[in-house]
Amino acid sequence: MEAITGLSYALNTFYILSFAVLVMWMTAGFTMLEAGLVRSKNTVEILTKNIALFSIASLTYLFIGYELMYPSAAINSWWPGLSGVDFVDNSSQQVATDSKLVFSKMANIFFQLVFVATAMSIVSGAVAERMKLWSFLIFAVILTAFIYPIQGYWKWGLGFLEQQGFYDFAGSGVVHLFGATAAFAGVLLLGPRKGKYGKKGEVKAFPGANIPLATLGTLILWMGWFGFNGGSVLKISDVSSANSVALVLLNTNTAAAAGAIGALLLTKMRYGKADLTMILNGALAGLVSITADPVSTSPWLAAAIGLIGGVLVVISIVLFDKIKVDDPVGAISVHGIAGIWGLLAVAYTNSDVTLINQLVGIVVIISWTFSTSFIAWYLIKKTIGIRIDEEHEYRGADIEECGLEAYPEFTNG
Amino acid sequence: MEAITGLSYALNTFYILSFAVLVMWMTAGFTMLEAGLVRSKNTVEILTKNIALFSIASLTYLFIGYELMYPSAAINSWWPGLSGVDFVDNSSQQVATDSKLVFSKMANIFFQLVFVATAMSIVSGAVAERMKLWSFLIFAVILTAFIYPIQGYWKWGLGFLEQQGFYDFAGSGVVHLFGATAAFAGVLLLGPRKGKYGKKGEVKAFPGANIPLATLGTLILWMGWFGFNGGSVLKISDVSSANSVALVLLNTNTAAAAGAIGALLLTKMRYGKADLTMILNGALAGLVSITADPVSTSPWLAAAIGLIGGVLVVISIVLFDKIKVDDPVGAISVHGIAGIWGLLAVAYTNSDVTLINQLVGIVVIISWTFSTSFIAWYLIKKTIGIRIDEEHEYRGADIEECGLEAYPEFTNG
Amino acid sequence: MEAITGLSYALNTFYILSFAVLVMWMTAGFTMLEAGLVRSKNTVEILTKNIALFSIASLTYLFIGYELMYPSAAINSWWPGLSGVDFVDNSSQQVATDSKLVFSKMANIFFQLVFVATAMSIVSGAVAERMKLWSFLIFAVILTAFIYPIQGYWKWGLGFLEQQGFYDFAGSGVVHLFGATAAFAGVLLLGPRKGKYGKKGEVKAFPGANIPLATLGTLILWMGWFGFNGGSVLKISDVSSANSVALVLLNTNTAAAAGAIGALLLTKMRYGKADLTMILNGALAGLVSITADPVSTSPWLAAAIGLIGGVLVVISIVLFDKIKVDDPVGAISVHGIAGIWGLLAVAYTNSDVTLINQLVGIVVIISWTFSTSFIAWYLIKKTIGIRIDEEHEYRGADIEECGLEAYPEFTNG
Amino acid sequence: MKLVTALIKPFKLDDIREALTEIGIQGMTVTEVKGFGRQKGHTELYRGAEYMVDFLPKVKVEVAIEDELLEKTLETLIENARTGKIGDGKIFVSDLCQVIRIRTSEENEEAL
Amino acid sequence: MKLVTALIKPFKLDDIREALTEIGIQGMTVTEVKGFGRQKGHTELYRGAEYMVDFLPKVKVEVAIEDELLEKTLETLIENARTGKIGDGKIFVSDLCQVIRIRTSEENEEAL
Amino acid sequence: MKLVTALIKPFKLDDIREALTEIGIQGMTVTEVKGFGRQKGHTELYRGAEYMVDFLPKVKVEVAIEDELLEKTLETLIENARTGKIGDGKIFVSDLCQVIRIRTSEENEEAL
Ligand SMILES: Nc1ncnc2c1ncn2[C@@H]1O[C@H](COP(=O)(O)OP(=O)(O)O)[C@@H](O)[C@H]1O
Ligand SMILES: Nc1ncnc2c1ncn2[C@@H]1O[C@H](COP(=O)(O)OP(=O)(O)O)[C@@H](O)[C@H]1O
Ligand SMILES: Nc1ncnc2c1ncn2[C@@H]1O[C@H](COP(=O)(O)OP(=O)(O)O)[C@@H](O)[C@H]1O
Repeated sequence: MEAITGLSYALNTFYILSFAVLVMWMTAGFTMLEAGLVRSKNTVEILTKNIALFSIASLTYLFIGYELMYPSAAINSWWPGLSGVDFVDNSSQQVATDSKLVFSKMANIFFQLVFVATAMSIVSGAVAERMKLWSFLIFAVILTAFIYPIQGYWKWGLGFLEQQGFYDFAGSGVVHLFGATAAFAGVLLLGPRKGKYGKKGEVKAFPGANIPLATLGTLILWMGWFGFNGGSVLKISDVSSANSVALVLLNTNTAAAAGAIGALLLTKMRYGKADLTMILNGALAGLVSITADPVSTSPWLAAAIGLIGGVLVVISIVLFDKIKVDDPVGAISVHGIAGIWGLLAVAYTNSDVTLINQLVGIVVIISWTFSTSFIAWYLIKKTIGIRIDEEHEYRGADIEECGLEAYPEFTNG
Repeated sequence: MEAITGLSYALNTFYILSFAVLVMWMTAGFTMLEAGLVRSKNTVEILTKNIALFSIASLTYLFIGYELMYPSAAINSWWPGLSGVDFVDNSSQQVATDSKLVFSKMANIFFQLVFVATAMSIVSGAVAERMKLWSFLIFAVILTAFIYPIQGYWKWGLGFLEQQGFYDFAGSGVVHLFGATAAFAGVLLLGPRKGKYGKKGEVKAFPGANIPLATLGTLILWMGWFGFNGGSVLKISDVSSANSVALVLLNTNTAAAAGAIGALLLTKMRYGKADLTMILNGALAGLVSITADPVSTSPWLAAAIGLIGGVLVVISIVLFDKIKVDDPVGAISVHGIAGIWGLLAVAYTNSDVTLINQLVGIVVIISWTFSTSFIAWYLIKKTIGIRIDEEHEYRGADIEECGLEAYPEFTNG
Repeated sequence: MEAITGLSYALNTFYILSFAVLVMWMTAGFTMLEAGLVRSKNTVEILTKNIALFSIASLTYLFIGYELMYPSAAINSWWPGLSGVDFVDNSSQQVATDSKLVFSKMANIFFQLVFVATAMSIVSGAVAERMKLWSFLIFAVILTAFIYPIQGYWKWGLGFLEQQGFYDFAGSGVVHLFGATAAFAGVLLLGPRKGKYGKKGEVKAFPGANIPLATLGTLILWMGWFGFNGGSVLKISDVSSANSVALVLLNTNTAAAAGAIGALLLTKMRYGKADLTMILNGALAGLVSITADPVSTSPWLAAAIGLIGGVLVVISIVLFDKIKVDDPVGAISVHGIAGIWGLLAVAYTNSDVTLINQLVGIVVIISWTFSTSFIAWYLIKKTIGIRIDEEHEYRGADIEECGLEAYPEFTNG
Repeated sequence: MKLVTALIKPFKLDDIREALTEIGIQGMTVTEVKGFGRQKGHTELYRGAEYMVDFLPKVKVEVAIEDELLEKTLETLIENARTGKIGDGKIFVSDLCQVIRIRTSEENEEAL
Repeated sequence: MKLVTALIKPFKLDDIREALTEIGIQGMTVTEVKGFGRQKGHTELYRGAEYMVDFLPKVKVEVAIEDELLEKTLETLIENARTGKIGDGKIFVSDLCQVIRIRTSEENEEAL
Repeated sequence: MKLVTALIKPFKLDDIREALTEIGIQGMTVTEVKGFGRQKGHTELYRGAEYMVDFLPKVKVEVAIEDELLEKTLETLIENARTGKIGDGKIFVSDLCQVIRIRTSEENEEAL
């Protein structure tokens, strides 16, 4: 019996670790997506931001954030308090006696840690091509060490949002809507890229410099999302858990596919052409939408939820441009709008969940994240500034911030 | 005992899911390979085709194809019939009593689904740079919903090819030769790219625009193939299954390596230089060749089979060009010729398999696939057309079909 | 009980195979990193070298090297002798009776095989842009068949280095320092790239042609390293092994992150800008440093070790340039200097390990590898030559060796 | 006929194209170039090695025009390319002996 | 001596190179450019935002020739570059004062 | 004023820039081009199909100068671009009617 418990523990640990590696791999997805969708003169800077934010998140969340989000002794359901982090894993004895200890604590830390990196990656895309590198990195420290873990505690750390009945299986709200909201606050303070909106109010297109990279990034994200959603079952060692993980993967894939098809059909009907970057956003919107509940919906419903997500994101991107919210990669629409859609859809697909509880969750996440992020961005703006100066924006952030061009041999404009 | 059965089920499910994720990842491989080997003016379109075909395959196969290929009640060994698909997974009770239920049905659907996407990806490369986007997508619907599942049923759904003794472990025939045949029918109706064959019959080179991407794509495929072949053992939970999976991975790697070396040596001897794109094709040909039987051959034989595959593909690519069958990425040679080679080789390496049974399988797959694909392509050609018009072909499919260039900042010719 | 043993065996086998696939994937990482950091005129050749070296390593190590490194009957603790390789896996009976047989032998061969490819990949980067393709490939045969397995035997094959108490968990020495040393010998005989060092001794910058690819390559390596270090635990099927694997992954990630941050802060302080390619090298240096012992250190120590690794590598790269050792991708610093650092650090973090034993290991690895590699390179130089001629070096190795340009459509300088 | 060649900052291209179209110019050719002028470039670091980024990205705009349009063209170019900062660029004017429209074989003024 | 500059459709380059070689021209220089002419470009959509693709990819071919070869060169260029559709391109002819072959320091006609 | 256009081997660019700066030239424009000359290109293989790599990568350097500087400029260019091997390149000299510095509207000699 003990051998079986140990083996189950090992299988679950291996499953969490493998899927955590897939989530870590999403960092490459965001990096390539963003590097493909910005202009080449800002490419090195966005690459640097992404590598650096993942590194920062890895350290701050490990040493501060995790303990905040999963406190050994919380003060109350709103406020976790900050106790010291310890890195002692479950002993064989503990595992043998406590049936809740189904996998390694270190594995859990690693799995949780790559989630916060995802949230921060969302931000980097939205503020691309005009934000100072170091201001961004300071914000990354604040977000990953504090802003994220505290709301994470409310839901996944079993704080008040969990108690109140808010449902968010793998993070449509806690990760995606969260990231989009933090990004939105930044974009408002930052303003649009120079020349993005013409004098007569027209929206100018700034095509991304490397569309194959953006496509690769999306496919990496699609792949990594199997780890993101699949790992969130948090157990695989019996028939019903294994079935759940399998269904989660199938639904995740289905929603992504439907999201891509939704965007493909809409752009074809509306604009006459298949706008690839919108299709990429559509697939991601499908993924974000299903993330709220990939485990209790059927593949049919997953397809419907993804399809609507893919359609919504196209509309949303155009609308945000109309109101001059400049988001070079569509991150706010993909993660924010589709995140809200996914959370609301659960109220219809999952009978245990009510619309009002979902709304409460959405409002709480947005309020907390927007206000704290806005304050953080604001303080940074008032001290060291958040925007590179005009001359450098025209010349590109790369030379100014990193002293290097992405494709130095090509004569780029 | 029940705990052990459950744990075995969980391990097998996890194994199938993990390897299915690797096969899904092959989509990125095909996408990058093809995006690297076409000219830059057709890059966005090929990216769009690949993302869209995977999305289409994900939906059509899920809701139609799977049930056709693995019918709950087949009409006869030729014709599966079409019953409704249901998404109810194995219950714990069923698993406990039925020893054949070794992993989740949803995991199986997902694993099967990514295979059909592979087959369709083969087609996109061969018809690249001149086929209309929407005609291609309509064909993708037909192939993934009907043409593929029916022949899949004949073999893996336990239809007449299986009963007759045709051996095809992981799909050298059912997936690769199949895809190449469908592509071949399309290429015949489509004709070569403008300017590919000169007035005096000479073959003009159209170098691919981004060789690093093509290399990355090949390495992704190489990696994904471990899932493709390794997952096809369909069980890992005991010593002998685990050994089989291990041998499959080792043989798969060996054949790929030998295929690359075969192409490297041949191009060096024949042309004096190491033609990288041929080496990439050689590695893939090694992979396709071993796919027919990676499980009952020794590594020595795997090396021999792969090496011959790599040599054959180089010869085949040159010959197809001689007869003016224009295949920009060599898909017909890699998947078709090496697929046939792999299926025939089994007759020599596996004593349970006869040459005649293998030939029957090859002929059946080619006949069915070629005739149905040809009809489908033909009908599309006669209705909406399959070829972009000459002006747009010179200008590139990207602007016409997708309204976007792959590298908009570079002044491409 | 037998079912449990079988299941454990299956889980361990699956774990080793999955992580071996991740290590194989590191090949793509090295390939992209190097392709991004060389000038575009030498890109196809470096791609070819990487694909070819992996293929060569796959065959030579499989058929010769593995048996040398893990001899069935060693002659003495210095010299393994060369018996014939056999590919018979563990039988169920053996597994049931011998508790040391925890996973498939074929899985082990595959796992070991991808390690030697890593070692050889290190070499290709350091000698890039000026070494002849075929001379490099001949060296790859020698290194992977003989030079690597023999020193591998000394440590992991339980030869004299193991007996003497040298500690190297996953290969900071046996793989990384080894590869760097072989590269160093080659670079000394090869000399710097034309024009790299000016007449007045100044170091000229040759910026890499495609920085997004270099970044992607680094992220792939980061991902693959989880397999490299995580798989080196060689067992996961009980609570304490599972905990070890989890800790290894967490520490690996932490050290990489800290290495990146170290390089980021140092380049910012020293040069005023965030030098992305140095940050990438910093992350890799963090990974190499922790590889010597990711299993008995705490995350705090892992962060410190990685951070110092990241700082050291920046200093080292600059110093090597000062003494005109031209290493286009920084491989000698990343794998050699950080490898030494990692091995020495173990003496402080792991009480079972002594500094003197570590020094002996380092000296043995360097002496053996440098002398044998130097002789091999030297013989190749005196026979077919190792350096492409000046005219071709200016024109680029691609056209001369491979007859193809990486980005043929762009008008590169 | 004259060939007017302007070397400008890349981000000014759109304005210039619009302004030239407005004064009736029907065609132009644009090339991506690297320039070196008073605006000297600056030192950058790559992997610890200092290097001069001597050449800055510029855009070369070539317009073939009738002689009468010269003054107006130059004015328009100057007005729209100027930022007042160093590196605004240069304009070169040279003579053209002959202009042909390939499609119709029309020549000179008619071909413009 | 003359410098003949032709702006052509990219896919015509190969034919033109061959044709020019046949009439005895020994050298030419090719640049990738973007052009804007009668063939106005067209509106595209990127992420829902309309934008003008004003500039189409063209190739600029420059050939320095002796005066006697001018007519033949122009004829050859026109013949091989023409498709009859809009956007076929333009040819500009200008004077060269001096030509030098760097390798030998030969000058003018001898340097061509 | 003259416009001196040199077509050179790419790796010679750095030396040439330095040498020209030393003789007092304050600006130049560089374009990446492909050239075809005596140095004929060569046959390559791509996927078994032979093809002519007709065009070799070259760099075009354009320098606008006062007439007095012409001789010295040509000498400097020749000296620094020459390797003595085929493909060293060509220099073309043509007249400029007018030069303007956009930032200040200075003209001709003053604008150089
Ligand atoms: N003498 C010259 N010959 C050719 N091109 C020149 C010359 N001087 C300047 N240029 C071009 O003009 C661009 C702008 O010149 P610069 O001197 O920096 O501007 P300004 O002096 O007006 O501020 C340069 O980058 C270069 O491309
Ligand atoms: N006035 C001009 N000055 C410079 N280049 C021009 C001019 N007119 C046309 N061109 C070049 O010639 C190309 C073809 O011109 P276009 O007018 O479209 O052809 P056509 O009128 O012969 O159909 C343009 O893309 C542009 O590069
Ligand atoms: N007649 C010409 N017109 C335009 N460019 C030329 C001409 N002849 C040569 N060139 C340019 O000069 C470069 C070098 O010419 P090439 O004849 O190979 O050199 P050389 O004869 O001095 O060895 C060519 O690649 C091309 O760009």
